[in-house]
Amino acid sequence: MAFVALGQGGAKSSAPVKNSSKVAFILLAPGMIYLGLFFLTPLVSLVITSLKTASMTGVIGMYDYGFEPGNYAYAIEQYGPQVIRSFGYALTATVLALVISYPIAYFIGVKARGKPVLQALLLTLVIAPFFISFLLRTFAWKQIFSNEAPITQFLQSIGLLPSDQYIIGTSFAVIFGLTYNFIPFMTLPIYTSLERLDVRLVEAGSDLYASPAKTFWKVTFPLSLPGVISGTLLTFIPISGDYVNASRDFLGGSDTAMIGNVVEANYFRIQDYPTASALSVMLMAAIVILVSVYVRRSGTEDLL
Amino acid sequence: MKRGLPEDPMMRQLVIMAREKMISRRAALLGLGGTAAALSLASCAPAATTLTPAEDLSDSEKILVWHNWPLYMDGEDDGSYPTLNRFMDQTGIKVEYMMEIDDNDTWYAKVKDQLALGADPGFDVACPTNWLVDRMIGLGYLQTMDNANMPNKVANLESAYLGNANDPDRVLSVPYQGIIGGIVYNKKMYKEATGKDAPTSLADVWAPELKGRVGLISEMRDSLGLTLLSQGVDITDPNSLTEDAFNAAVDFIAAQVSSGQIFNIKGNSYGEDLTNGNIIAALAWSGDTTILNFEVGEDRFGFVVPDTGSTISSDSFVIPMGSQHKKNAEALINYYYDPVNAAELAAYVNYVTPVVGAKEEMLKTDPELANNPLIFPTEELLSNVHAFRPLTGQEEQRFATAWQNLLLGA
Amino acid sequence: MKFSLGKWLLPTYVALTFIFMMIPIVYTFIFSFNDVEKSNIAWKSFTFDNWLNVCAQPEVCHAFGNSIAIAVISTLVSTALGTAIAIALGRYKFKGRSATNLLLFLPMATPEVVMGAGLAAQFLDLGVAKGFWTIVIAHIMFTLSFVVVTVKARVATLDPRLEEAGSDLYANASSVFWRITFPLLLPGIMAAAMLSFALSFDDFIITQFNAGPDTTFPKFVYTAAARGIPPEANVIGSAVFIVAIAIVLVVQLRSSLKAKRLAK
Amino acid sequence: MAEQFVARGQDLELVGIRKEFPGFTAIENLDLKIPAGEFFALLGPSGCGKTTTLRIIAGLEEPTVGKVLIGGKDVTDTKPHQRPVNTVFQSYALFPHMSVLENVAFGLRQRKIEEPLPKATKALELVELEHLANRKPQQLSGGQQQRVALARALVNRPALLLLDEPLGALDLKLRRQMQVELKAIQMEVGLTFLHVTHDQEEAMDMADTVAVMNHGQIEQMGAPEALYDRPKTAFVARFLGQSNIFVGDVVENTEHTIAINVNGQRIAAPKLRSEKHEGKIAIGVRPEKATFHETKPQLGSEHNLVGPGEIIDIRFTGVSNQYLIDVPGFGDITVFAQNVGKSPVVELGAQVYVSWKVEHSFGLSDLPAKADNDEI
Repeated sequence: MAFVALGQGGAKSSAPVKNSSKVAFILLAPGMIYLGLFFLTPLVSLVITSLKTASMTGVIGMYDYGFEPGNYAYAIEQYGPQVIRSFGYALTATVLALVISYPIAYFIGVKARGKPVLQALLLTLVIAPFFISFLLRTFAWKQIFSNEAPITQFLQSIGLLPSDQYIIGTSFAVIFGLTYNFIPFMTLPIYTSLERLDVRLVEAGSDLYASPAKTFWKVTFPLSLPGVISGTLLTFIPISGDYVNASRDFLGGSDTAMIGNVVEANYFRIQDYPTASALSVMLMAAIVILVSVYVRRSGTEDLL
Repeated sequence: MKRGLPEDPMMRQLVIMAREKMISRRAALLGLGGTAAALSLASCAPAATTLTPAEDLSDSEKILVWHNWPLYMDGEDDGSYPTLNRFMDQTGIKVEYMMEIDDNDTWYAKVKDQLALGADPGFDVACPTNWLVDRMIGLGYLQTMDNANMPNKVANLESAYLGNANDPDRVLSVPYQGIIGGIVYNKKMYKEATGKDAPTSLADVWAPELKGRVGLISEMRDSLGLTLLSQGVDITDPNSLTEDAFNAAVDFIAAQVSSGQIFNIKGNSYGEDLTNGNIIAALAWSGDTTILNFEVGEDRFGFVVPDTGSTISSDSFVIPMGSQHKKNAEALINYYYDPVNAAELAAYVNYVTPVVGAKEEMLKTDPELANNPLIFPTEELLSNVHAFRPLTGQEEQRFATAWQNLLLGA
Repeated sequence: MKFSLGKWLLPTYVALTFIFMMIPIVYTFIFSFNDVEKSNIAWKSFTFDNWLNVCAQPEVCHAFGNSIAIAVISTLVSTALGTAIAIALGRYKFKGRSATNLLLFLPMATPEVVMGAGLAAQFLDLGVAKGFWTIVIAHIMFTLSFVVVTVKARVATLDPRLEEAGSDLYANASSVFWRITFPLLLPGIMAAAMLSFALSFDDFIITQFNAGPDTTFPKFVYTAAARGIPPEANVIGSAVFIVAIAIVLVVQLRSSLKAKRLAK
Repeated sequence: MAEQFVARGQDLELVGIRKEFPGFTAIENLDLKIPAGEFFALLGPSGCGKTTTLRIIAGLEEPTVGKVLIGGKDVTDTKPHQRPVNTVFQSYALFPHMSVLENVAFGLRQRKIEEPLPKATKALELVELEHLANRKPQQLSGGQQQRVALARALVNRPALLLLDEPLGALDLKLRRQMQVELKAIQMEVGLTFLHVTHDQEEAMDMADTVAVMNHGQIEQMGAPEALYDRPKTAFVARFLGQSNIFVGDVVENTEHTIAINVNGQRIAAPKLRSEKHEGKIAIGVRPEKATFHETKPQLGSEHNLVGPGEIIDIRFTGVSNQYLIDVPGFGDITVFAQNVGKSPVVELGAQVYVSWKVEHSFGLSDLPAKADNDEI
């Protein structure tokens, strides 16, 4: 989550920590109670809702408290393909974002070092997309890739795209949108860890290994790993729950729906709250498992 | 599973009533509200909480918030709203006109909490589609209007809309526009692709020449209704429109999607796909055709009722329990039941007007439009137009789920 | 990366990627000058009208105003709550530290759709009608952790001796906080507030689940996407972008120039 | 609160202070009294508890047990800002967001004292920094920052000024200069100074009284000269300057003299300068008090003599030469010889005898621990 600490460095002072549980409690209590009430309890509500049964009244959108694990079975059976697709899209987009972002982060963090003005400008460019609505950007891509747009026409005319096929509505378009939207989330944490990288280590590395490629893989990349981990999590997690890019009104089509779209449809269109909740609970569980495995394997415990 | 008459005596009675209503085609297809409302009311009665109308502040607060569909108000394209502005000038009531309803389900999802609590849901009057109106009536979310404040409505409401079992005086919901579902197509591109002038049946839409160039409106009752009709199902009849028939139609559409015949299934944005050429034909709504033509500035699109029949539904004014401006809303409804205003509105939105005398008014200003069967349907056209039968709560849940799962793809 | 050491390859790549990143932004900006009435799809002709009469589409302005109000309120609250937590984490030893860290990390590791649906499920259970304040509640919830992380980084660089020096120099606890701790944390707190504002302003998914009938700018865009986004939305999007970029550039350049001066 | 502030130093008294941290005890049992107006140094190695003591006095830490009295008043339960005490921190702890002048005026403003800025300017004049009043602390050199920190504390005229190794970050030359200035300022303003340091020269140079602290306890306290001349423990003997220490059983206990047997040789100390008179004891001598002889000298009982041993190391330090002599059975003995022109006096590897006057010996109360030996 390092990207938010942008430009503040990560210098850990060896500050003696005050030992006053009382003051700490006063400082922590409001925020933690807030999170308890509006983050933790909702997760419990989600689990409770996911086990509700259809109301005896038969009114759409009404459910009774109960214990119906069948909701989970139904969700898996009915929406298995969308779940798999979500993780597939998320994985692809994360890898693409990593490949695209790393050189940028490297350039800003290492090559542009000592040129604070250039660095500041480039960083501003990286975060610039954050400042224009994510939906407007995605919609812009939709227009750029629309069937009558020059890009589609061009691709069709050179035969790269069959004349009866289009870009919008395909998996390509959705993954493209997801990758584009989350590149800054990948670039910033990698930049932060590369920025702290001691260039002398790289120099020492090239002294010892001679080949720049080897130096990169043996020295630079391992040292930037915390940023890579942070970045991949920051990218993968929101992508796996996104439903804007895959929406039919944006870049998606008939067979691009992701978990988010399923939850949205179940929640807003058919008011099947138990199924929507069961899917959310499963998504949350999958993410928690993934994150903990990932973090344990790569040994970065301090995510904050 | 073939569905016979329900076991429950009350339900049985209601179904019999509903069938009796179908004796007059016209009455049945337009008098949608009552029977459906009765059915859903019966099925959900235990859950309905007793809500009371909010205090009416209309005398002191001359304001009104109106949730409506896009492309549903004259002058909308340039924000001038001539009829609405005239209403504001005449009555001094400031109307905040919001195009909030893009889809019945998503709009309902937004406002249902407030509706259930009888709190202010952010609007004083809205025009959802009849099946959703039925649900809202059944749940007791709506205020009863006062006919005394709506003399125009009493005088000019098309008689076909009267006589509902649950709302005989149409005081819980008042029709705004009727909607016919059919095939919208791009005249030039259709001709180029198929060599024919216009599609005549749904089979034409599924023709290989249109592969990947077909759109579908995401409104279940229209898209599936048209499909069911093309498969010989009587969508007004519970014995014909069974769950099996419904699922077969869903499977049929799913096959069209997976074969790539259907480009996309969307809400109102199908219009965009038509204007930018993504699709050539769509199963969609009559009124949009004229508006799309206006938007592109030429007579590019046409609308046909398929030979197997079209669907029809209506959108109605409703006032939620939480509204504090009922009288203002009634004034608005009364205003739009003035044939002059109704004609002016119909000339723009091109849907089926429920106001008697509007056609006569329009003959004075725009005879060509007045003879447009999509606005003032002929008996002949109406004989081939069908209303989707009312669904019970459980049915609605299952049908809607099947339809949504189709939309979500495999 | 082997090739990146080539003198021109990496800079060229970076430049091209930045151009790529800017495409939809430039597109949105250009189409804010499109002379169309409703669906801003194809280019028609150039006009300044959309910029001059942004509120010609009252829904756009209304949604924008709502978004600003929600972002301001939720930023104020989450920055206050988050700063307190960051100080506690950075300064005090207490039991349950790791549980606290976990509870703060989880919202960042939770997909928005889960948080949105969860909170919505809770409001549903409690029978709370959704609207402006439920959006605010949701936004405070999901921005809080980001504030904590940002301010905590600043707290870590703050020498606790400065606060001790303050209390040694006769400042009581509140004076120490307002005269020393707060001004020194201010850059971090400002960064956190900006981040929180941006996250809140641009949030769509959590908002959609908890908005009820109220609308925000992203929600408006999402809904409008179904029928064509009016050019006024492009105007607001572009204007926000320009203002935000200007602020960030000034802040970034100032701090990097300062760093340069001090390094000398 | 205001009446606590006097323009004159006050007594400080620590009674039975004990401070425990999770896992270890920083201060065992500390009693200490510093009279008003004194320049008092607390000397000890890092980790001995001296900084904790200072923080307890300042109110930045609470003692687990014990009382802090300032001017006879119990301030144990008062907050730091309520105590008439100011600290010059090791890292200076200048507020980076305030100008130098505002830093100095901070305490005055907090106490709502009139005309804070003129008073602060005066304080800056005292440390000769008034020309830098509008700078930010980061723009100052280390020595200048230290003087600002001093001015910031002094301007409040505290009853007690605490100095936490304030010179530690300075280079040698600057440190010497600051030592002189500090001492001069202390004489001028007449406040009570408590100076914490691990630098024995600094402590001896500046303080009226030095307390040597080890393992959370004060081992010995007194005037610098007395402490140096007659250390009472092995730790003090070795921490404050260098010492040669010999351990043996007491073999002679007369009216004036105590003598021990070390490896067959007699080493004596005056009885008045010995802490213990029987059993196994340690006797030490300062290296500069000892001399060496290339041939075995004929000396009386007023001298101690060991040897012969081999010179294994010679270090030239300018004013003197340090010789390390390995005497079998005695370990290494250090001898300083004044550099009087002929240098070195003897060559490496030469066999020499070491002697010193018995009156220069001192008898310790304890035996040197292994660790203490290693420190030398």
